[in-house]
Order: sequence, then structure tokens, then C-alpha cells
Amino acid sequence: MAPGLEHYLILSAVLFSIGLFGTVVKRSAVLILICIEIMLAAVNIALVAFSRFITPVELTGQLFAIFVIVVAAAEVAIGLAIILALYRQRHTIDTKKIDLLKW
Amino acid sequence: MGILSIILFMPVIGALLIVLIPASNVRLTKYTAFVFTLIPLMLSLYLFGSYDRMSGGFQFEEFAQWIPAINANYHIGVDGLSLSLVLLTTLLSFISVLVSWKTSFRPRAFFAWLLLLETSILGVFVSLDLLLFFIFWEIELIPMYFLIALWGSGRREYSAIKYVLYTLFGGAFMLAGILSLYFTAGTFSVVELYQTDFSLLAQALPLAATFFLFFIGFAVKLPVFPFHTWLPDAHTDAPTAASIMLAGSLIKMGGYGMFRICLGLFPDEAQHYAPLILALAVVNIVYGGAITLKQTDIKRLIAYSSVSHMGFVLLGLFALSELSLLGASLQLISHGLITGLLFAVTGILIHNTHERHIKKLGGLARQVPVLTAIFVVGGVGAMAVPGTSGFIAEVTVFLGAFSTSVVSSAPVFTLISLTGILLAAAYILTTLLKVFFGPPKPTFDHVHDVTLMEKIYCGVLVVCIFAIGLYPKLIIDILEPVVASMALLWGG
Amino acid sequence: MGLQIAFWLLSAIIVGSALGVVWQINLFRAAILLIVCFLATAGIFVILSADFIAAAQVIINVGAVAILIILSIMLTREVTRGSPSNRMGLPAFILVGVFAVCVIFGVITTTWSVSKVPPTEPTTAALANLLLDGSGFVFVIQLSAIMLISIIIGAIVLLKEKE
Amino acid sequence: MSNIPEILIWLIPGLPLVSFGLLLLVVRLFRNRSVWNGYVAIMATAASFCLSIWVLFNIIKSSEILLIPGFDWLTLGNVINVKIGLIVDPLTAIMLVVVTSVSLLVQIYSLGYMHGSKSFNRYYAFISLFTMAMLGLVMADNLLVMFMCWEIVGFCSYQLIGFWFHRQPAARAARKAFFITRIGDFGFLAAIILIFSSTGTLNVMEIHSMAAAGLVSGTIITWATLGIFMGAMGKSSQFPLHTWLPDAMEGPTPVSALIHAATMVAAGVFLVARMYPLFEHSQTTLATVAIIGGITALFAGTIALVMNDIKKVLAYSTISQLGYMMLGLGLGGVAVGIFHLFTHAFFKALLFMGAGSINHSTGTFDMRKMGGLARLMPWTFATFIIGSLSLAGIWPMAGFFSKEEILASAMANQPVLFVLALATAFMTAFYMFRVVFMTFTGRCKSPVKPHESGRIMVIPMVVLAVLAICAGWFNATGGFSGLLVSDKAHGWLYGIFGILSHPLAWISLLVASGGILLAWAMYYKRWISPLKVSSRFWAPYVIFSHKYWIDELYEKYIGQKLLNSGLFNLFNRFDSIVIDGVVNDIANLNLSSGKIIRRVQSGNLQLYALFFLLGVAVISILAMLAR
Repeated sequence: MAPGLEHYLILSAVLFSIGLFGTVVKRSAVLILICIEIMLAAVNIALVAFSRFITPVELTGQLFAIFVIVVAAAEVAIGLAIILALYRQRHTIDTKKIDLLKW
Repeated sequence: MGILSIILFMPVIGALLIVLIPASNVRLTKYTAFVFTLIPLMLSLYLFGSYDRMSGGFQFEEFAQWIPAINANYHIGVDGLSLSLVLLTTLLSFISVLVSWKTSFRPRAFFAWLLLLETSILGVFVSLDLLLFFIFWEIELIPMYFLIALWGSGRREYSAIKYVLYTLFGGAFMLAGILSLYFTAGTFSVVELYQTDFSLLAQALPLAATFFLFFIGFAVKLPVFPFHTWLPDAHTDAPTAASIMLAGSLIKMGGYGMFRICLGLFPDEAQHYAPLILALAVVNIVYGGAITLKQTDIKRLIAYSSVSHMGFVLLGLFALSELSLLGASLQLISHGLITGLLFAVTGILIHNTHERHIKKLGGLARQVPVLTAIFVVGGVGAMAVPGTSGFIAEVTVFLGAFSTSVVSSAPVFTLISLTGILLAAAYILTTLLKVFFGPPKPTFDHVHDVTLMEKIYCGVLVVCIFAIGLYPKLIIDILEPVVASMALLWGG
Repeated sequence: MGLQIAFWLLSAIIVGSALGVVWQINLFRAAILLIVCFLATAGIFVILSADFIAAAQVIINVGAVAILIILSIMLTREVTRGSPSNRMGLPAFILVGVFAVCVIFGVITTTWSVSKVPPTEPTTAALANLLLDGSGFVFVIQLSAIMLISIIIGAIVLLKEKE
Repeated sequence: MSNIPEILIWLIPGLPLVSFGLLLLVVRLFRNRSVWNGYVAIMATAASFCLSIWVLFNIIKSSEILLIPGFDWLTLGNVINVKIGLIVDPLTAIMLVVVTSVSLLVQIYSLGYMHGSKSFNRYYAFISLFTMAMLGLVMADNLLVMFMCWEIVGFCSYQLIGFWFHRQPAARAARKAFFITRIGDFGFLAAIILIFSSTGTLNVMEIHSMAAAGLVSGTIITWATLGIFMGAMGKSSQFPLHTWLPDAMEGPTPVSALIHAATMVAAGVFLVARMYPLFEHSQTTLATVAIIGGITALFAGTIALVMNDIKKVLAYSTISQLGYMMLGLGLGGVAVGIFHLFTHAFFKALLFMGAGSINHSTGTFDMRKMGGLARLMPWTFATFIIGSLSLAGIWPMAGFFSKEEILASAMANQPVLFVLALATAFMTAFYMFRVVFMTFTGRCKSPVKPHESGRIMVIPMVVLAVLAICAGWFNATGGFSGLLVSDKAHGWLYGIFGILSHPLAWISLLVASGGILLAWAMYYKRWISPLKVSSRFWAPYVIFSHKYWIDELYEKYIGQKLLNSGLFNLFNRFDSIVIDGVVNDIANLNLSSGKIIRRVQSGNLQLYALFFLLGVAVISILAMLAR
């Protein structure tokens, strides 16, 4: 049988969880950014799947996905800029060592 | 916009103007502060003269709607007691400006805060609406915090934060009390509350509880044992002007509040719990006086003497007789003048000698004779030597509290409190002995005596102290209607 | 049937490469795997008859984002340090697992009102109409533009060498 | 009496007040003419003195009491009404004369004694203020006003004892004097509030009439009079509040003569006399007065025996004589006590002036460093002898008559106290002549050559010497007593010579002469070595010369150990450790709990993400379960 909505959603959920796990456990800031990108991709899969199966004509889900892609690109740009600035100043992007924002 | 409003808001307008003055123009800043404290002083003198002593009651009332939804109004007015305290506050504010004339560290901000402080204290004395009263009560914290924390000495941040926390602690209780009254009677107006019989209404909280909510709020300010430890710290570490305002008029807010609210609105509760509170008063007087004797910092010594002297206010208030109430009111004013003078002269002393430790001072009488004379005047006032206002106030408290027929245990407490006068003599005489008398020390050979301006403002206070002490009628006849009508609550 | 094979194949690639990203010690390889993941996702979009999104995915994510990431990896010399994990692996794994199970449970137990209407194809013109014909998305487009501009400026400001 | 215009009576205390004002505000501008200060004060006092004499003669003539209602001062509705009014009765009139005359003479004397002092202004200003307050005290018709004047004289005394404030002992003595008299004032003030609360008035006359009408309960009268007497004990330096007076000798000697011999210390006696109609209603209090007086008289006399400082001897003698007056008041009544006050004021002021004169030329008060001054300072010697004879109670000096009255009333009422008084009389004669012989006879041990003081100092002494002889004759025909008490109890005093017909007179003369003879034998002829006596009777000698260790008891044990480092220290510790400590502990509790809790806020973003994830997981489980 052809893959249904559930398949896509489960795929999306699994992909999202993997990204989430990576985001929490990885110490490299760049990798965290990569994992966030994976999560966004997962969201996109879900949005497009909803669009395909529930509102195949209106395309609203796809529209949202476009915006997600835009935001993701922007986020990567600014995130990487911050990482580079940070690296320049502290010569590391290890999140364990970037913990000044406390008490 | 009546005169009272002008008096009330003049200083804050001055503060706003000062903020607009360029920082480099220190002279203009000072003169602005000078003018904007002088005008309220003149106006309040005028009000003091024109208050109708025959009819008494609240006069110069002003009313405007403020928050109609909760029936809170801009309602101000004065009776004899609050008018006297307004006059005291405007006088001390004016003197504080003169005292701070030499301030060099951020003078703009200093004078602006000082002026704001004046408005907030005045607001407490003139408000006839409890919400307004509360707002002024709490606003006062802000300028005082900055005055202590920025221009203070010693552990100033600690003292400032301690002061703020203590007062907020008391203020929280008071707010609860205000709300309880509001939900009982549906109004914030003091005048309306005076005419309300709470026993006929469904009470939001038991009346005794409300009474104590207010009492704690005011007790922190007065201060009453065991809420007094903010006072020595704050007074000691504050700059001279702030010490004068604190001791001279700020802690009077506590006594005034007790008079106006604790006694005026809860006569039965006040009578019922009077023995307990009188015991606290005695503790204040004796314990405070005893601790004063142990102080080694001259400013701290004067600060602790306030604890003892405020005990007399509490004694007079809660003995609940006409004479004792008069005595308490007189003590509020007299202590403002005397302690104001003492802090002013101590400020000069510390400024000129760069020394505040009593043991390191000594033999100054020869080097600074005028300063010594002024300190002696303040000292005799504090130990209630006749001729000074302190004597009138304390003796009236004693006579009134001992002869009261409302509180049966008052005579015993009064007799114990008499030792307060002995303790006062002990600490003042010892201070005079250690600081001013004895062989002169060469270290202080080149210490300057008081300047002309210092002579003038100290002179003003000295004159006031002796004027009240020698001719108490000056102030008694304006207080008489207030205390007489208050005493009627307990049958005269 | 072909669709089914394609879906499973792509799913396997996506999950595998994503796991690889998380698992991978070498940062550079992780970035390469991210590209693989993106490409497979684009494939999924094709299966879902979202041609425009698929194209955008390839152009933007693969073409721009991934390259940007690789560039920054090189700039920060992170490659040498590898990609260590912190000590929260186990709790994170449990919590993520719980989350995933819950979501999958939710997905399975929900009855989706799947539409039988065939999807619009090709989508490019339809999307363009939808975005620009004044049905409410024009403003969002403008906002995105402003956002992108400010991001560019922000990135420049952040990375400008201090004099 | 009504022929005296009221304004003139107001002027009696008013003039010194004006003088004070002038000295404080106007004359100090003429710094280079400091002697003007003295002239202004002396003129004012002289005018007051003339007015007082006039008042006294009018009173004697008409013997009526003049009440001047005065003006409202402290009034509150009908609750309290304190008026500043004046009483002019015989008691007042006598006190007025005593105060103004001694004050006048002392001020004249001071022109010489204080010559060259830089602070003439301050000196005369406070003397004027003192004179005014003292006059106000004796004239006031109101307890509160009396109390005010009472405190102001205390304050002036404080200022004048500490006149040389740069000397540590003087400054300490001033504080001690003010503080210890304040302990007495505590009782006085308590009595005032007690009287006010039970009578509702503070007017002396009204209180007396209420007491006479039996409107005040006996217990209250007893407590009130005891309180008043406590005030009197403080001011009049009665045991156990006597310790300040000997120390007060650190002040300038004219001040000692005026304040600490003639007037202020006698104010306590006056106060008891003024309130006597109240005291009469309480036998307890009268007995207390008499007993305290008797004990003080003997006790201070014993200390005076061994002092080597001439002013200290005089000071203890003053305490002893004040005790005598109290004894007289307690046993005999107003006339007896006040009569001794009257005579004592003159001869004791004289003796102090003599001591001052000696000090002025020798520069010391230590008698061991004096000797042989009789030839060098004849006027001082002569007047000092007169004063000593008067104090010792030798006929026909003033002291003899007044002492006689006290002894007589003691004999009539209380044999024990009579013996006490007689012993005191013996000691008085002994120690005074010990002073005389040690100072004026023998070899001159002074390093500087002593010389007679100037005329300005001698003249007041001569005047006082005349008074020290004659003041007693005033009562020779009972005139003095008759003035004060209408029905005279002691009818047997009939004249200067008539008194000698009574055996008691001979007893007291014998005792006094015995004292003088013993002193003569020990200190002039040296038949009995004082050293041997002191080593034979070493126990009393040590006790006396250490003043019964009362100063040590008060200052070291009660003041320092019990209160200052004991109780007050405890309070202070309690305040900073418990009261403030609790507050700080609460604050610290917040801080330290914050320190622990803030560890969660590690700054590691991923940890926050983990917490976020935890939240998400919990919510998703809840959402799952909700299905």
C-alpha cells in the first residue's frame, strides 16, 4: 500500500527526536545548529505531508514550509555569525565553556 | 490648586527643574533647591498662622477624583498635628538643603532626591485618603534609598537596603490593613472612616487584626522595639541631610500614623491593647537608652537616642489621655527639632574633624567653641532640661500618662519610663565629656569652627527649640483641638 | 508500489543520515551527512508532490545552508576537536524517547480526515498566486524580506572586525 | 504688703535674667572690655538685692503673703493649667535676701578672683542665669515651674563646675554633679506627676490647701513627699546622693561659695520647707528626713576630719551642715531648718571665700603645703576665724543660735539623733580648727610668698564676716521663727544673752570648745601627734579617708560593673546579636538558599534545554493519558 499520512508523520517525529537529542547532547555549537536544521526539516516533512493529505488543494502547509525554510536559512546565518564572533573572542565553541550567563 | 497642594508639589517641581539644569551648573542647582524648599516653608508658616484654632478639625481641604472605580480620591487637608508636622518637615528640608550646600558628589541628583523626599513626607502628613497616604508612604523609600546608598558612608548599601526592606515589611502590613478597612467600609477616606462605626459592618478582618496590621506598619517606622535596628544603621550611614530628614521628620510618620489611624479609627482596640504597647514603649525608652550609652560612634549614639525618645511618643499616645496625647504630639515636633539640630551639628563635627569615633575625639570645646555651644544646646534638649522643647514634651507625656484614667496600668509604666531621663542625662553628659571637654588634643588644633551659614541654620533650630520650650502655647493651641477631639473617644 | 519503495528508501536514508549526524565524531562528515539528509528530504517532498518545496529545499538548504555550515566549520577549526557529547546523553535519550513514543502514539491513535482529492500539480504557480494575490500572505512576505535584510546586517555587524 | 507694685517683684528674678541676656547677646561683642560683663551682672544683682531687702522689710511689717497669679504658660483645656506666678511669703523673702546678697558678694569677689580669665563672659552669664533661676525657684508658686528652675540651677552648676572644662577632673566632676542630682530629680519629678494625678493641680498653695482639707490620701502624701525629699537629697547632697558635692569643688572657688555652699545646695532644704505643709501630713517622711539628715551630718563630719584639701573639708562640712538643716526640718519644723540655712549661707560662703583667697595667693588647696598664713594674710585670717567660730557654734556667732535651735528640737524629740547631732557639733569644731591651725599657724611651707588678696576680694569677706556674726541675732527675740511660723514652738529663745540661761547652750558650747581645744592640742601645740592618732585608730582613719568607699561603690561597682559592662552591655549585645542578628540571619538564609538553588542556573544552555525537554515529555505523557 502507498505510504499514508501516518508514515510521514512518524518519519517526521523520528527525525525530529533525533535532532532534538542531538541538540541537547552535542557540545559543538555548530553541530547543535545542524541538529536544529534537522528538526526544521522534520517539521517541513510534517507540514508538507499535512498539506498533501488533508488540504491537497489549498497548499497552506507548503506555504508554511516555505516560510520555515526562510526562517531556517536566516537562523543559520545569524547563528553562524554568532558562533564565529564567539569563536573569535573565546577561541572555543564548546557549550560547556560558554556558560557565563548565570547567577 | 490650593496652598496645600502647592506646598506639597513645589519640591517635586523643583526636583524636575533640577534634572533639567545642566550638570555643570552646580550653583543654579543649589539655588533652585534653596528656592523650592524656601517657598513651601514660607507657605506652611502662613498656613500655620492662618489655621483657625477655634474651630479645629481638618482645614485647607482639597478634593479631586482620582480613581473613581475604587473610590480613591486626591483628598488632602491638615489639622493641628499634621500642620505642625508639615511645618517641621518644610523647615527641616530647607535646613537640609543648607546643610548639603557643600555637596560635591553629583549634586544635581542629590538635591533632586532630597526634594522628592520632601514631597513624599509632606504627602504622608497631608493625605486624607488612605490609598494616597500609602502611596506617599512608599514613594519616600526611593529617594531615601538613593540618598543613603550613594551619598552615605560606612556600610551604606547594607544600611540602605536594610532600611528599604524593613519599611517595605511594615508597609505590606499596612497595605493589608488599608485593604481590610476598604473592604469593610468601602472607602479610603479618613474623614469618612472617622464617622464609621465598624462594629455595625461586616468586617473583612477582625478589627483587632486590622489594628495590629496598621500598628506594625507604623511601629517599624517609629521605630518600636523589636523593629528598631534599621534606624541606627540608616541614620549612621546616611549623609547629614538625610539623617536630619530621617530623624527629624521621617520617623514622625510612624507616630503620626499611629495617632491618626491606630488611635483615631480603633479606639477600643487601642484601649484594650494599650498595656502591651505601653510595655513596648517602656522597653524602647529604657532599653534604647541603655544601648545608647554603649555606642562609640557619635552619629550612632544620637541615632539610638532617637529610639529612646520615640518611646516617649509611644507612651504618650497609648496612655490615651488628652494630656498624654498632647505630650506625644509635642515630643514628635520637639524631637524633630532637637535631633535635627544634633545631627546637623554632628555632621559639621564629622566633616571638620574627619573623625566620628567618640574615643578618638576629645577636648574640642577650646578649639571649636561655637560648635560646642550648639551641641550643648542640642544635648540639653535631648536630656529634657527646662527651657527646651524637650522638657515640655516629656514632662507633658509623664503628667498625662501618669494621670490617665483610660489605661489603668499606665502609671506603673510611666514611673519606669522616668529612668529614661536619667539615661538620657547619662549618655548626653558622657558624650559632652568625652568629645568636647577634657584636655584639648593637638590633632584637632586646626579644626574649623562653624561657618556663618552653619551658625544661621543651627541658630534657627536653637531658636525654635527654646521658643517652644519657653512659650509652649505657640504650638499647644494648634494641637489642642486635635488632642481634645481625640481624647473624646475615650470619654475625654 | 514504486512510491512505497521510494518512501521507505528515502526514510531509511533520512533517519540513517540523521543518526549519523548525531553519532558522527568527525564534524566535517556530519555536515556532509546533513547534506544527504536534506537531499533525501527533498526526495520525500517530491513523493508528496510538493515540487516547489523540493526545489527550494535543494537550493536553499543544500546549496546555501549546508555550505555555510561547512564553511564555518572550517573557519572555526572545529574539525580538529571532533564532536564530543556532554554527560546528558542518557537522560536526554530517555526523555526524547518518551517524547517520540508519545508523538507516535498520538499520530497513530488520531483518526486523520484524509482528503481523497488529488493534489494540485504543479504547485509553483499556485503557490505564487497564494503568496502574492493579496490573500493575506503579502504582508508576511514583506516581513520576511525585512527579516532577511536585518539578518544580513546583523551578521555583518557581528562579524565586523573591531578596529 | 499691697504697697509693693507687682512689677518690682517680677524684677527681682527678671533683672538677672536681663543681665544674662545682655551678657549672652550684647556685651560679648566688647571682647576687650571683659570686665563689663562683671559690672552688668553685679548691677543687676545689686538691684535685685535692694528690692529683696525692701520686700523683706515689707513682709516683716505686714506679715502677709503676697500671691501674684502671673500668666498662663502651659494650659490645655481644663486638663492642666500651669501658670507662672509668684509667691512672696516670709520664707521666700528670707531666701531672696540670702540668694541676692551672697550672689552679689560672690560676684564682686569674683572680679578679683577671676581676674585675667578669658571667659569672663561665660562666667558671669551663667552666674546671672543661676541667680535668676535660684530666685525663680524660691518665688515660684507652681511645682512645675519650681522644677524648671531647679533643673536650670542644676545646669548652671554643671556649667560652672566645668568652667575649666579643659581640665579632666573638672569636666568629670561637672558630669557627676549633674547626673547625681538628676537621680534625685527623678524622685522629684515622680512626686510632681503623682501629685498632679491625684490633685489635678500643680499650684503649691492649692496643693497645700487640698492636703489640709484632707482631700489627698495619706499614702499618696507619703510617697509624694518622699519623692520630693529624694529631689532635695540630690540637690542638698544628702547621703547617699552626696558624692557629687566634694567633686564639685573642681569649679572656681567663688562658684563653690555661691552654688555649692550657700544657695543651690540649700535649695533642697528650701524645697522641703516650701512643701512642709504637705510633709506635716506624713510622719514617715518627717522621720525619714530627720534620720537621713542626722546620718548625713555625722557621716560627712567624719570624712571632713581627715581630708587634707581645704575645699574638700569645707565641702564635707557643707554636706554635714545640710544634714543638720534636714534634721532640723524633720524634727523642729520650717523655722529651725531655714534659720540654719540662713546663717550657714553667710559663714560658709565666707569660709569658701577665705579658702579662695588663700588659694589665690598660694596657688594650692592642700593644707599640708600651707601654714603660717596668719601674719601674711591678716584679713583673710580674721574673717576665716570668724567663719570657723560661727560654724563651730560659739556664742555669740550666728551659727551658735541656729545650731542651738536644732539641738533643742532634737533633744525634745529624739534623744538618739540628739547625741548624733552633738557628736557632729564636736567634730565640726574640731575639723574647722584643724583647718585654721594647719593653714594659718606654724611655719609657712608655701613655695611662693603668699600675700593678702586685693581689696575687691577682702571687702565681700568682711561684709560676710559681719553677717556671720550678726545673722543669728535676727532670731534673738524670736523674730525669725515668728516670721515663718505664727505659733512659735520654742518659746525659750529670748535674746542673745537669755539663751545662755539654758543648760543646753552650755552643753553645746562645751562640746564645741572641746573640739577646738583638741584641734589646738593636736595641730597647734602638737601635744598629740596626728600621725599617732591615725595609726592608733587606723581602721576609722582608713574608712574616713576613703570616704567609706562610696565613690568606688557607685562608680566602679554599680556604674561600671553592674550597669555599664553588665546590664547595658547585655542589652547592647542582645540588640546586635539577637534582634539585629535575627534580621540578618533571615537575610542570610535567603542568600544561602539562593546560593544552593542557583546552581540549577548553570549557564549551560543545553541543561536548560534538557529541563525544557523534561517539561515537554511530561506534557506529552499527560496529553497521551488524556486520550
